[in-house]
Amino acid sequence: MTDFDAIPGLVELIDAHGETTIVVEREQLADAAAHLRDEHGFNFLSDITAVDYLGWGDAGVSGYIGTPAGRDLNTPMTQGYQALPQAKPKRFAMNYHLLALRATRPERVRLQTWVDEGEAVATLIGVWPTADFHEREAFDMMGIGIDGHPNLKRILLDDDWDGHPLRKDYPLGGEPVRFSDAV
Amino acid sequence: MALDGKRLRDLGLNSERLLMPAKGPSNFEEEVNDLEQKLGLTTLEKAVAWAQTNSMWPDTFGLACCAIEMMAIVASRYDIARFGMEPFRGSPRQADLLIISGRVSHKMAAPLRQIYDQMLEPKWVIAMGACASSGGMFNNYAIVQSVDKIVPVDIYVPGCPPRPEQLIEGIIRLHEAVKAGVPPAYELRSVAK
Amino acid sequence: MATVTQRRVGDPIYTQSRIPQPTPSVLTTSEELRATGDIMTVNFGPNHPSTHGVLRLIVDLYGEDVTGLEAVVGYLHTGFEKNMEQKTWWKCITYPERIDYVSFQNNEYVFVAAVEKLLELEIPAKATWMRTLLCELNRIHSHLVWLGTSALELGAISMFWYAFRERDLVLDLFELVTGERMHTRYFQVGGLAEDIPRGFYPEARKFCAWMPKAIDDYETLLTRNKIWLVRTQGIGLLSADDAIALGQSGPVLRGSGVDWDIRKDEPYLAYHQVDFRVPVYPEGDVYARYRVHMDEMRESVRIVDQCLDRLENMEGEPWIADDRKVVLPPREELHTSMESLIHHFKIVTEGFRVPEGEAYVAIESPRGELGCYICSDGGPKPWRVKFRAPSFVALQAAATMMQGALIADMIAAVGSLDTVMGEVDR
Amino acid sequence: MFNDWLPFAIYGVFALAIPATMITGSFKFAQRPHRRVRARTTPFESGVSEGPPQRQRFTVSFYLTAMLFILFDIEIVFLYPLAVILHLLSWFGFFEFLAFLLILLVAYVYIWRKGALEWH
Repeated sequence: MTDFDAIPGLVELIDAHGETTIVVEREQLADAAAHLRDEHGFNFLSDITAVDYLGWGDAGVSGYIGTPAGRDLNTPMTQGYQALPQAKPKRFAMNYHLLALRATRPERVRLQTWVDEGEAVATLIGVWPTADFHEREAFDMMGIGIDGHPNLKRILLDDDWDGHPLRKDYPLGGEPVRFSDAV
Repeated sequence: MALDGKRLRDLGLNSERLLMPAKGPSNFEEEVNDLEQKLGLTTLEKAVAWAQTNSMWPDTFGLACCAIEMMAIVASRYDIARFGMEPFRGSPRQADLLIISGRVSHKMAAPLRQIYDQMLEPKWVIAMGACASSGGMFNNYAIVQSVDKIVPVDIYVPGCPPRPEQLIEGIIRLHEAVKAGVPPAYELRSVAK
Repeated sequence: MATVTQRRVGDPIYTQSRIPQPTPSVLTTSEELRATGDIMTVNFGPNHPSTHGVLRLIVDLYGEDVTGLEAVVGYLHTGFEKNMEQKTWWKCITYPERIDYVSFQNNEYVFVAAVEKLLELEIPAKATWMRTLLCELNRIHSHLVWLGTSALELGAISMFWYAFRERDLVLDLFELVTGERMHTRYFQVGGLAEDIPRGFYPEARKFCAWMPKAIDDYETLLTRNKIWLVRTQGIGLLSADDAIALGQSGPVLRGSGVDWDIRKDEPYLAYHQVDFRVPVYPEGDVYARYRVHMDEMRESVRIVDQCLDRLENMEGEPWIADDRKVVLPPREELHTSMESLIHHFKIVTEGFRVPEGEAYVAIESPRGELGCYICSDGGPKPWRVKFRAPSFVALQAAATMMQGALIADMIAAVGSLDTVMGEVDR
Repeated sequence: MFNDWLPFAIYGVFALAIPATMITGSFKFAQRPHRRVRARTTPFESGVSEGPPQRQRFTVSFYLTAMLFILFDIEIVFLYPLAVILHLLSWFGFFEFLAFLLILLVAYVYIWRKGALEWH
């Protein structure tokens, strides 16, 4: 695997399920993106995903877990086994799924940066023009500000819609249906 | 039921009346018959109703997955040209029937209502599929929970997406209701007033 | 009768990038044209026969020339991702099919693959091969719907009836295997929902024998048809590096001369054991994308044939994994083993749990790279699901293609992007 | 005198009767629209039309194409009388007709080579 140590603003490198995640500082996102594209050949931005971690791990997860390591059928089911997911540094995560689109050894990586309520992320239209619609969708659905985006307005919802639906504190909406809480 | 050697067509996916000839007329037909007695159309009105049902032109209003199955009823196997509905009109001015095929989001509600208003009367509406009829499996902030909230609907066709036969069954029932003298939905329910 | 001179096929598509400057997805009319006062702004609105879906294009026209274009989407926004966060993993599988309702099997597979990646579940061979077969059948179905509708837009109306005749044959096969024409819900996490019914193999063989002849019919109708050539060659130009910069994938990318197909370059399912060719055309216009679609249909039929060879001698093999924590135990086992009853009860009431983590899986859907990002907190419900829709990205290239296009060319170019609005608006 | 005009009179009666029945029929069977819905007065613009159509200027190229169409379309009017008595004129009429078309063809090839049919 190529070493990603020389990336400006690098916080940590995570390897899980065969995917490498590069966590960078929010301020150096644009330089990290330019660096990845020029030095490591990630010329294709396939997707920008914004994730809201409000209330992450509050529910507490009990009961047995299909952990990849031990899944011995015979161990009695441990009811009280509390496996709380790791805490996340900030509320929002912006994941940029990059692809080195080349004939020899194509490679995928996730460039991740953490954003708090009210903070904005630098636009990457200069690096990858395809980021235009993705960033507008992240702004529309999750309310994450994008600095320097030339055409930042809602893309999926009405322009006069208030609130950002994919946030965890936004209600699902729709009509209450009998027995709707047993979803 | 041995399948080998038999093509699907030979299994005969016919409508229920052919499959169960002994069953006699379904309750829908009984309703239509005694409606006809009650309303008592004059021969002129019957002629007009007959003319309307045999050339009821649908408006191309394809939204989501049901639009693909709506396109299938125009194609050769389930052809609705047999019922005089050959041309799918582009503009609502020349359309009599609005088949709302797919889920209607809040952003699409205003254009849908405008197109319905721009259709000339008499006009009918078929809510095709679960999403148009009742919001389907999308009970959330984005989807209008039933098209009934926007336009008066004549026929609700269940299914997700409904088979082409189901949609044609809905269309035939609409034709039979109009021939029996049932007025269009905007007269029954005063949404359009 | 007009001679087409300025569109020479074969020379490099265009040199420097044509992506509109301030906003890559919005083409703005130049100032002096607007000063002439002859600019007419037209709405190719949500309900337009040629957009085949609720796409709205705000077009600035100077006579017949398209000088400004902006795509407004969102008229079919359905809030899939919000709904999926409220359902258990098992119930979520029915949602992705309705996102891209023309290639429903591929969408279903991408979500199931992402969940299996987090679970690190091992799938039996029979399920892998049957999934490959159904995904390729679905590719044929999707290309047929595209061919029927985009030829209809350019005036070749009879092509609609030819294409939808074969589409019904494909749907008969889906109905035979899964009981439902579209949105089959046949894939489970771990394999297939049911075993392959008897009588499917001969029917599929008949389809594979008939389909190449049908594609020959389409080719004789269109490939050397002078009207089709004049309407599609040299129109909607997109160079290779513009396509990559704009994140295009699938037939749009392979039509611009970039040899990238996830089935070949990042093989999944059984694509590395199957022999097929990836069609690439360098012209980068609507005709090149048409040729890519046609050749891909032929290749898909060959893949379906090879899958059938393997599947026919796999009688009696398991069609779903037997990991009791995720997969429902077989019915007869419930009467005897208490363990299975607990697992069955646990899975049905609360839903199986997926270990904490996030995963991104990208597959080659008929429209391009279809990605699914899932994030789980170890609970029975997904924390976040996001679909990377190739059509959503394809619409950004519409503005780049409109440089110097007539209004009739715009219809051809937007049609060749093969956008499905359910996938664009999610 | 009267009887040789009789067929023409019958033809005239039919010619008037057909539009008359259509107009009266559409009034008689029309179901009165319940109220003048504002949307029905606005033009259909794919569902998002704001108001009555504002005046928009058309470019001159449309005018050019329209003129060319009229120019070549009216020639058909001259061919009708020819068709009626073609059997009388026989070969002479036919060649006259060909000369007439030749002149038209020259004009057509001229504007075609000039590029007037191309849109610019």
